[in-house]
Amino acid sequence: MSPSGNIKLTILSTLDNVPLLGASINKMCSLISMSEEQAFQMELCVVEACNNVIKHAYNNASDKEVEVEVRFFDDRIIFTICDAGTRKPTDLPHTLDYDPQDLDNLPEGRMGLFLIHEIMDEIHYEADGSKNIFTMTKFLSPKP
Amino acid sequence: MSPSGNIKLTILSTLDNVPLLGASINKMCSLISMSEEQAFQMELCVVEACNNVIKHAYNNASDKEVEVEVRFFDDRIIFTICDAGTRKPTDLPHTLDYDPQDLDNLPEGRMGLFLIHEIMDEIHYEADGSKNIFTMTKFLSPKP
Amino acid sequence: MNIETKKVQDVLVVKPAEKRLDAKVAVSFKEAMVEFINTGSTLIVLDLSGVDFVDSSGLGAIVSSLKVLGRKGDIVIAGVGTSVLQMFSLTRMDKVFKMFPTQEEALQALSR
Amino acid sequence: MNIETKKVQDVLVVKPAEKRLDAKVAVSFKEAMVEFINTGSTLIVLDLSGVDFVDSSGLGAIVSSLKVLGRKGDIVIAGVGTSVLQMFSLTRMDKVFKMFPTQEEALQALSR
Ligand SMILES: Nc1ncnc2c1ncn2[C@@H]1O[C@H](COP(=O)(O)OP(=O)(O)O)[C@@H](O)[C@H]1O
Ligand SMILES: Nc1ncnc2c1ncn2[C@@H]1O[C@H](COP(=O)(O)OP(=O)(O)O)[C@@H](O)[C@H]1O
Repeated sequence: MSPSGNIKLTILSTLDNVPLLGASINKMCSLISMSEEQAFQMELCVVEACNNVIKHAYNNASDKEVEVEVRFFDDRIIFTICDAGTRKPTDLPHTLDYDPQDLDNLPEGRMGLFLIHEIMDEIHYEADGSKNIFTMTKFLSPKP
Repeated sequence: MSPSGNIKLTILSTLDNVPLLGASINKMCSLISMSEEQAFQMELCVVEACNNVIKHAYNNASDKEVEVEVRFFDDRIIFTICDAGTRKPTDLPHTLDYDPQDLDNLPEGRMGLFLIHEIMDEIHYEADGSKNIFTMTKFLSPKP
Repeated sequence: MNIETKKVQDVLVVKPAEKRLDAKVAVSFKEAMVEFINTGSTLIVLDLSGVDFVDSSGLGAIVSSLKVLGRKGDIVIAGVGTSVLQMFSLTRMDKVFKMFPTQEEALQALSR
Repeated sequence: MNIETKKVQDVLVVKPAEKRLDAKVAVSFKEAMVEFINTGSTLIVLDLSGVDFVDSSGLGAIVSSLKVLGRKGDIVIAGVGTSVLQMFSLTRMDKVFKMFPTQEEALQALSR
């Protein structure tokens, strides 16, 4: 299985650069004929993962690298996000349970991991001490 | 002068990957409120420069790296295209003179450098033996 | 962050003038909303027709503003496109906020 | 490369079914055009309404096709959007090819 397209996007770890990443992902997904909705979802997951790297793995230091590799296959897209920050704790919750009527307890955060798990088909996290590698896979519906 | 956004896009040197680059550039330019026309022109110049690197500097070898760095400033965008292939000859012509009525002599190629020179405001090429660096600058009209 | 506002009778219309309501601007967006609330606005139409991307931080800032306002008023959402709408539905925030296709329809609903 | 064709009386309508007519597909596009010409098509409407990006290699392939056809017929262009139009005007190829907003208008002009 060889990819039909492959690109690596690298930014320094500031939230200013994340929109550049997001816009790129969105348009590349449109290019391979994803719907506007699906392209948004791909953009959202990459943005959430990169925001997490910047805020949590790098603790908002702005001089570190965040690398996003995108591999397009006929039947899937694989996103790989690499950082050299602190390792993500295992077993982070990624559910979003709340009562929409209960104003005081509406969630104001912790929605990023939930969204990623909701949208993506496969998720994998690997930390080898010097590098953290987060992989998200989305399967594509067969072309008509 | 510090950039308001900065991203590096890296591909392997096959024409299959150039559309991914192009789409990314286009959407990032729209993001900073360039018109559709201008965003197309930026995409076109980066695509032409990368096609040239793949076809001429790398002689169509498909396992080399092409790196495009994009730096956004308030008053300009700077694109830097790096390759490790053969150096570009100096004094390449970049004009496009022809008679539209003279069918037999219409240009079928050699339009890429012309377009880059026509569209961009500043162009710079530097080769240090191991690396070729092509820099294109476009000034932005001040925001209203 | 660039935000346009206008007062229509009792209602404050808040329209972010940027394409993205994301982690980069979430804090300053929330500060602006809290300021509107603290200076007496209790009925707010948040017009997102100019916004084509909201991430979880941007959405969190909207929810947060609603919690600051509490039960003494309401924030309703107007003009969301396909992408932003998905953000509300994926998180079920479309059950928390009343959503209207246009600013006008939102204003009408609030002045009833 | 994916190309749709249809015959309308004497005229062949050629519609690339891909978003980009670029270096990646220029060679196979030209081969297809040469095949159409060699099998007797002399009046061709190239409908670019589905194409939103053309680079110099794609444009070169179109010009090249016209030169293969020579003076025994014509290739006219239909349905270009803002971006593709610029490609023709920047290179002055809008002085070489007749351009029409729609396929229908191009067909009408060629059947006169
Ligand atoms: N890449 C990461 N490295 C370290 N911690 C992380 C990372 N991603 C997420 N986390 C932790 O998981 C929590 C939940 O993440 P998320 O759902 O994205 O919400 P938020 O970032 O808004 O808190 C974060 O608050 C953080 O503690
Ligand atoms: N990066 C490069 N390295 C080496 N030679 C180049 C490079 N870019 C352009 N050239 C030379 O300049 C010529 C003109 O380039 P261009 O105008 O882009 O047209 P084309 O690539 O279609 O021939 C090419 O044919 C090639 O000989």
